Formats: sequence, structure tokens, C-alpha cells
Amino acid sequence: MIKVQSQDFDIGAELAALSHGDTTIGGVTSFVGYVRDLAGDESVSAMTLEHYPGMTEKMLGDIEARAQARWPLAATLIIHRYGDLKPGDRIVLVACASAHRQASFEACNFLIDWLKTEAPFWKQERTAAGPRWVESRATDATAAQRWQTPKPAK
Amino acid sequence: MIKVQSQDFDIGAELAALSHGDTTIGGVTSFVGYVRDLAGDESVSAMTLEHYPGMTEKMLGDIEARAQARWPLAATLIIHRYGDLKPGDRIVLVACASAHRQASFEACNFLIDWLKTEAPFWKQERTAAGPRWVESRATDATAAQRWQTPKPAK
Amino acid sequence: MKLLYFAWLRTRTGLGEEEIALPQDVRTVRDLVDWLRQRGPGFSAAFENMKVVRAAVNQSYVQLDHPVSEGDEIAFFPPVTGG
Amino acid sequence: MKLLYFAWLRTRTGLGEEEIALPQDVRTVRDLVDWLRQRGPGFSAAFENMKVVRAAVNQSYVQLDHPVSEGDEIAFFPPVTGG
Repeated sequence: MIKVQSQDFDIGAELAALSHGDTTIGGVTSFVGYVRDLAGDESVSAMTLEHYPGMTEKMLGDIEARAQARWPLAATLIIHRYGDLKPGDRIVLVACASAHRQASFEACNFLIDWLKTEAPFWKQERTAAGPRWVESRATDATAAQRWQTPKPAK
Repeated sequence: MIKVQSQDFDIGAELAALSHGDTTIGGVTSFVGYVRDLAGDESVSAMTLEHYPGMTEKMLGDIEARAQARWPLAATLIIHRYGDLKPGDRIVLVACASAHRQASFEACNFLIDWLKTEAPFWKQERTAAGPRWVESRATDATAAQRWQTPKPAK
Repeated sequence: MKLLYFAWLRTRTGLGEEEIALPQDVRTVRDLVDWLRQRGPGFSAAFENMKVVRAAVNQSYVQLDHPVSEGDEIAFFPPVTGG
Repeated sequence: MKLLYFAWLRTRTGLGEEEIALPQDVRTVRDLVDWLRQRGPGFSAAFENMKVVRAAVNQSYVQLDHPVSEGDEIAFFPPVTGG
């Protein structure tokens, strides 16, 4: 399931809904991303997340479908916020439920890595020097590329 | 932080407490383990988790310290339940907060893998054929052993 | 066709989106970028370095040699930084 | 010394825990296991196959050649199955 929203989310309620009623699920791995107060060595007071409505949902849906094709997953969830956020705020939740622990770990890691390189979101941070657009990190591209070699969980 | 308890836990509240007030945290990876209704091809109606009070806390604390020494973690949490559980119930929560996404993923995966091979818990499942002690799985030992070669996150 | 600009491409062009008629002799995304550059300093600054600009046609990532046609939704934006 | 038995070792021995005096000539966990086996069919069944029995002395995993002494807390249990 894909949710793109400006409001915050309730992790406990979202994970409970994800696994509710499916007793074949052995584990749920989730990742929650937060706004940090530091970018490089500059202090960040707030940020705005801009996105491309329509394409965002399409890309997240594509990435989710790829994970579901690759690992045995009972359910997946991606929630990504947009709009004004401040340090400590939740930005993103990715969760994967599976009968198998390792599949849920790998799929969750895959989803967040690809989301970071494909989902059309842009962060603008507010620092003492004024607002600035965050530059993409080469390490994110590298993290995503390691999934290019098919190597599904046992 | 280590919690060994019979009562259920609130994932949202636990994760909120874990990261609360620390705006250097960029991500929290968590794993929740659930009671499955199937063991092999037998239906499981309930289970009892027995543990070794004292040693459980000691081993979980040791494993947590190892993870904190190996990855840059802002906070870690392990909650493990014991007592009577039924399919769909939460058994365990492992969560790792870090400035760095990949560190939180690897540390969380490491913790659950080691917990499964070192923490003194034993599952007794109730099936149509009567109660039976769950046998340890070779795949769990293999999963834990892959962390023997030091290879921390970049 | 509909053109969309995000993040600093929006700031530099001064536009979030616009409707234009397919310009003459524009067959590909690259042709379109060349045409846009000639519209003024904001546009030439936005499309100065195509190594840091991504393009999507109808909400799918494309290369610069991808064809464009009337009715397409074409978006330009920097490498993404969500998550 | 305090002896603890968990899971099916508890079921087979019929005991969760007990206090015993260190038996004569028992120097290691292996000596203790040999001594326990002679206590009756439940104990010999519990310690029949040491490949599926783990031992801990004072709440740390040990090998069978680990020394034991008066005052130790010694636990026997199957490979763990938590998580």
C-alpha cells in the first residue's frame, strides 16, 4: 500500500493494520526516516519536502511491485510525507511483512534504497545561511545499485 | 534498552520513546516477530515461551553491547516476551536508531539473528498432536554466523 | 503539451508548470531543452548542466533522446532527495 | 550448587531447579553430566545426546570441559528457539 500525505502517521496503528488477521506472518521489518537537525556541518531549522503528485505514487507503486515480485511478502506499506517538516519529524515509513525474517529485512532495505533514488521528492532545508536544495548523495545511488544483481533471500 | 516481559508492547510508543528528543537520528529500523499459526505443516493453536530469567537479560545486554560497539547507533531497544501466546501475537521487538540508514538496518538484522541463537528462550507449541518443543533451525545458526566476519556499514 | 518544473528548476525558471504548443522541429526531450534554453536567462540557467537534470515523460524517467509529442506531460527536476 | 533445567530437559528430569552439594570427583560440566545420568531414567534420557544440550555456568555459555565448583549456578537446556 502506498500513502503520500502531508500529515504525520502512527507507526503502531499502521503496522497493526499491516499484519492484522494474517497469522502466516512471522516478521515485519520497518524503517522510519526522520528529519535530522544537521546537514553536513550546518544546522537545519526546518525543511520543505516538494514532490511530483502523480509520478510519486506511480514510482512508489512500481518499486513496491518489484519488491513483491522478488521476495515472498505478505504485505508492504510505504508512507511518504511532503510539505513543511522540522527536525525530529517522521518523513517516511517503509514496512514489509513476511513469513520469513530475512525476506522482510531485505525487501524493506531494498524499498528504502530505491525510494531514495527514484521517488520524485526534493528536500529544501532552511539553515542560518538561508534555504537551500539538498543535493543527492552518491552513496544513495550506490546503495540502490547493489540490488541490481538478483540475489533474493533464501 | 532491554525489556523481558510477559505483557504485550505498543510499537508506536516504544519507537517514539527510542528516538524522542534526539534530532541527530536519521532512521530507525525495527523488526517485530509474530507467532505464526503454522509450524512446518502442522497447525499451531497456541504457544508458551519459556526463558531463563537472569541469563536472558545478560545475553540480550551482551548482544546489544556488541551491536553498539560495531555500528554508530544513537539508541537500541530489545523487547522479548515470555509466557502464553497465540498466533498473531507479537513476540519480539528489536529497534536500532542511527544517523545512518544502513547502520540501523545492519545492526537490527544482527541483533535479531544473534538473539535467535543466543537468547535463552524456548518455544513450546500446542498442535492437534499435543504440545511439542520447537527445534532450533540450522538456518538461524547460519544467519548469525554471517556476522562473524567483521564488515560494518560504511 | 504540459511542462512541469520542480525544486531549483522551478525556482530558476520561475514556473511550476505551463502549457505550451509543441514547438516546431522539437522531436526529443533534448530538442525541447534546447528550445527552452533560448527563452531567457532563467531557463538557460535552469538547463545549464543537464548532468544534474532528470526528465520524465508522462511520469516515467526518460533519456534525453526520448521522443516528445503534443499531449505529453514532460517534467524536469534535479536528482531526487526524498526518503 | 544450583542446577537449572529448561524446556524438555525440565520435562524429562521432572525438575525445574534443585540445590545439590558438589558431588565427589566432579570437576567439569562433563563430570557433572555423567553424575546426573546415573540418577535415573529421566536424567539419563535428558542427557542422552549432548549434541542437543547446551550448558551455562553462572549464566554464560560454556563447553563441557568447563570447571564447576560449589556455589555455581549451572543450567542445562536445548538449543534456543526464541525471537
